[in-house]
Amino acid sequence: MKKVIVFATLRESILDPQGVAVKGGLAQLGFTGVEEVRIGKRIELLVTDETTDMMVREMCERLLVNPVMEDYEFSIEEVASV
Amino acid sequence: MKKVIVFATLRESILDPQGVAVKGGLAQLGFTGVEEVRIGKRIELLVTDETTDMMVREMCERLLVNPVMEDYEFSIEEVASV
Amino acid sequence: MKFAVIVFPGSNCDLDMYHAVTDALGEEASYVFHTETSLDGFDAVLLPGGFSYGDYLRCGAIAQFSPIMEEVKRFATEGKPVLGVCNGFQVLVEAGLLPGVLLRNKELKFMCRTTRLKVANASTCFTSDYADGEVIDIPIAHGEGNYYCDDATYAMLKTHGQIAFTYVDNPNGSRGDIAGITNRTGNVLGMMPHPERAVEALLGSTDGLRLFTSLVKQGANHVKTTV
Amino acid sequence: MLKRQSEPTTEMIKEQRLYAEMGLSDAEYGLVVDLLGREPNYTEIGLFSVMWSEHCSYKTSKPVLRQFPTTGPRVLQGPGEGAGVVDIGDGQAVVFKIESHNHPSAVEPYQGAATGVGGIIRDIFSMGARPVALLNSLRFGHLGTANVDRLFERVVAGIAGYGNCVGIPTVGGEIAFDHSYTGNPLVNAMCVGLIKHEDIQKGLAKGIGNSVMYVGAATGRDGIHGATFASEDLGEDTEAKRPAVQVGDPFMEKLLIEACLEIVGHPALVGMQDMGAAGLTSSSSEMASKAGTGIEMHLDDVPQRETEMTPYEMMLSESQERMLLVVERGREAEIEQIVSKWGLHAVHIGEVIEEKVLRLIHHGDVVAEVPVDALAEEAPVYNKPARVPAYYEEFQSMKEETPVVEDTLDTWRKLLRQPTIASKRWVYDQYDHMVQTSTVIAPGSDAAVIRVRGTDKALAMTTDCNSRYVYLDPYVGGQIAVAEAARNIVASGGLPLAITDCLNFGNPDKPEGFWQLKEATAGMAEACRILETPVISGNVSLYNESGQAINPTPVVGMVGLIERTEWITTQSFKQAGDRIFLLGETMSEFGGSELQYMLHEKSFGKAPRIDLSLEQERLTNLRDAIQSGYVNTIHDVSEGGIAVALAEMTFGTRFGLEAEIDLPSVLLFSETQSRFLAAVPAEHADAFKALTGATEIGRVTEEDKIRVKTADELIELERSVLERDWEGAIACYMK
Ligand SMILES: Nc1ncnc2c1ncn2[C@@H]1O[C@H](COP(=O)(O)OP(=O)(O)O)[C@@H](O)[C@H]1O
Ligand SMILES: [Mg+2]
Repeated sequence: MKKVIVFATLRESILDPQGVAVKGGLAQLGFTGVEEVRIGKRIELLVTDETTDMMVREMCERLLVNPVMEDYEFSIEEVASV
Repeated sequence: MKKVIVFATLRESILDPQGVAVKGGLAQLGFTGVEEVRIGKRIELLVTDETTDMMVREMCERLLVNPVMEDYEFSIEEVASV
Repeated sequence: MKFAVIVFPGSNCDLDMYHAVTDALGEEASYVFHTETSLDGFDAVLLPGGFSYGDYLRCGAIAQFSPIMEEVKRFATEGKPVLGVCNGFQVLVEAGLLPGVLLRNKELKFMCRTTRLKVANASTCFTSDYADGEVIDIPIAHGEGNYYCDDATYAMLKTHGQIAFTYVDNPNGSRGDIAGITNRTGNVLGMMPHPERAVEALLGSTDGLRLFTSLVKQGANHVKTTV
Repeated sequence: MLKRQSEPTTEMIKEQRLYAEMGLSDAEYGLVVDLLGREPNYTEIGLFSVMWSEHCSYKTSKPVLRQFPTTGPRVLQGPGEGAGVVDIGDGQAVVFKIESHNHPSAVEPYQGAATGVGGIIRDIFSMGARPVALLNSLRFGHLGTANVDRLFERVVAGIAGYGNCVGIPTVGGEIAFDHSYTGNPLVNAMCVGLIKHEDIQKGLAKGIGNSVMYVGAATGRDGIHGATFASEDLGEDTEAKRPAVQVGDPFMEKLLIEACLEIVGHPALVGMQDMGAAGLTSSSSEMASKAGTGIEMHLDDVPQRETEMTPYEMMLSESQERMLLVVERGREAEIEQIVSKWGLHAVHIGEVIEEKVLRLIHHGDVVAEVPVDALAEEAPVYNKPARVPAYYEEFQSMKEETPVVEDTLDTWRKLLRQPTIASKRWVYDQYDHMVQTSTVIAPGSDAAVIRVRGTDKALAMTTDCNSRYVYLDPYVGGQIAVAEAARNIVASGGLPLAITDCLNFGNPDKPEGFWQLKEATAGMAEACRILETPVISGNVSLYNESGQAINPTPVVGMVGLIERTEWITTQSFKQAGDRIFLLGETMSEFGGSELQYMLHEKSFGKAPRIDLSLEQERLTNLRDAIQSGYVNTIHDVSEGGIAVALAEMTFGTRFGLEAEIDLPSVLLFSETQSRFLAAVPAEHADAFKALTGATEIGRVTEEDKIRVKTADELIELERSVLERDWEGAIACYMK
């Protein structure tokens, strides 16, 4: 088994209303030292050993990530079979 | 400046319908080697240097994460001031 | 009886709550803005539906820190009635006034339709004008109304009669078909369905009105016993 | 920090024809030079390129739009402002408009649709009106292919995501599927608002010295050149030219609505306009141009989301959820006080000036100075050549051909499963159609109905356009689009008041394309005159081609007034024993029909005929019948003919029907126009017949059976079977 972790984050120029709202929420709680908040996704996949980097890349580009708005990166690590 | 990255993931005991749907979507695309998908949040914060680990923990527990449904971890790294 | 309708930034059923109370029920209501800090003079508090703070991060998560929420908590501890509908329910859960959490609907879609609810406990101050087991028509409109709690909490809800309403045809995957729960003392009710949308025949159902009349009766009794 | 390239110089713009990349022709560039009396710099040519895009200037469509009747006794505001306004009595008025977001939705369906909804809402509340309802008109290719399914799913989710969050009920619309939309879906959003006459706002920058204020979201680099992008074909190089996707923030919009509506009526407010296409540029230059003034703007004060934005970027950004206000000098604090209650700020970014120019100041320099009329009024207008397409000649010469239907029952069931005809519940279940607790008729009947709180009145609203008819015969198809909308309003108990329209067409630079536009609008104009529904607002979306041109699709949004809630009528049966009537004769008309498309996967032949005076007479009679209390149910006959309409009248009820229709079975599917079905209590049957001239064809029964005897056969089946076919079809594709 392999564990793949994909991070999808909004591209720079793209507005992140969630992040703005969270920043406001934190400020309301007194955390005024927060300059910026951006919210992205963390997608964890448990895949069979045959799964290659190429395949993960394809999964990202075809389904997991919205290429028009998001950038992504991923990591793969071996895990002991369950 | 410091960059804080918080990962909030749904607790193991909670079914993740979105993960199930994504798994189904991947299977439909022919990626049948995906055993499980879990979707979580990646929250990136840019904070002032005064922000301590304790403060980040508090942000998580009071707002960023709902402990009834989520687990979390975070990392902090120094970044060059802009 | 005087109702407070709390307005958070992003609330959008505040007007519906207000009119349900004033037009259909014939009682008094005032909007109370989230920045206010007092609920003096009110007999009941209504937390309306909507998307407080856009429901960004998690539904109801940011609204729980509004100044008015401290006062709502105090009001609740005094045993006075607090009703949270839809987003209001989500806020109550995030604020810890009710147990559990509301997850995304199991079909992952927003749903707006009239659902059939069973009155699971007709002895609360919100349900006394219904009969136990009665089935009523109340609309839902939510994307995250899938009620979840752990086993211990669920057992506790059942033991103490805290489950007020259940769905007849569970639309969202809620544990135990739960549509609405109260706190242990029964004076805080949170529910995903919108009783305030079912108070006029012209709009299709009046089954929600009795939730409000129950409160008014209870209020009258309360006044009688405390005077 | 990314080092940004310095801007092209005035010479480079000219020599390298950089204006061409922005969508301006050589002649247009020449005209700009003439108007300025010099060569424009980069920012200035940018201003012209967006303001002179089709989307903002209507340079191609202006001549055809002139055909529309735009006035009437009830019209308080016609085209020209954010939205049109129609009097509904008691000092109240209804405000409405429709707008397209086709190109953005093709690129990013969720955000494209969401921001389309956001934009049209701003058009309504910038008039001072409270938005009370949303509708949408959607077109896609065939379901069952991955890309179309994704577009459909994401567009619906985007509409839901935005509308549900801002708390405006999405109460109606239409969706059709045809392969002409495969690469170019249509997403049109309509918003309806209510207003008191005295609150009507205009986007005017009046009063020299008054403050220009900015309220709402900060400006980012998103959507730069969106207006130009919307005015081009979705070609292969679209990818490269694509502006940063605009993300909608419905929460910000909700705050803006509340803040702006609280300002309406405040004596310090002079004018208000939303920043729509071409953002700061269009709002500022239009407000000044309309008022005969100018504006000087200090770009350093514009709230910015990103660092180091250039004047060009700020002026062309199409960031969402922004409004421009003109406020009486010295009273800015009063406005700020209201706005800040909602967590927003009113930021002073400029002043109204006497000189009729838009002057932009950045880092202490004047970076652009352009006459406002040149931007807003003096775009060139083109009378494009029109040519009758060969296909039209061919279709006109075809003989009317009646399709061969072997198995009526099977055809009936199949038709009900066609996604264009099937239940749209899968869609509107995702829309909060009840919020604001005024929705009397939710999606699922001919028109949606919203009551006007505090009165006994209600508003009926619908969007309609059968683009297959428009393709076959633009003139007739244009007439039918208006007539069908009127039918849906009348069938719901309303008096048609006015229309808004969204002209979705292909490339008008092709003479055949322009001919479609010209003919369709001529037909619509004629129908509007006869049916007494002036055009009060609208939108044009041209260049909808990716590979192939879409069917010409002039969507009509219509609003009607129901003076008394007791007149509200729906399409479903109410009680057994009611007599069923058919109003209007049925001919063999299958050109552009759903049956033809189902059998051949294409449309050909002649469009159905329409006689508008006959239409108007029937509409008037039906209204009389409703107001006399004669009818329980009315439904107009549209796609799929009598068969589909009859079945729909039983859906969602526990009733069945028995009917005897003296026609060959196949004509049950004919789409002859101006027909209605009605269910009338037995005691009113004679009166109804006398008033309308309708033919009694059967009665409503208590059984789960639909029994129809035609000239050929007795067709008998269970209603619940038909209903399952119809109800499940779209959900089945979307599993
Ligand atoms: N995109 C949509 N959004 C909301 N409601 C819709 C949409 N599409 C269709 N509906 C609703 O479904 C019902 C049937 O639509 P349609 O078949 O177009 O009706 P008609 O033929 O009478 O114009 C109508 O009530 C309509 O408002
Ligand atoms: Mg109809």
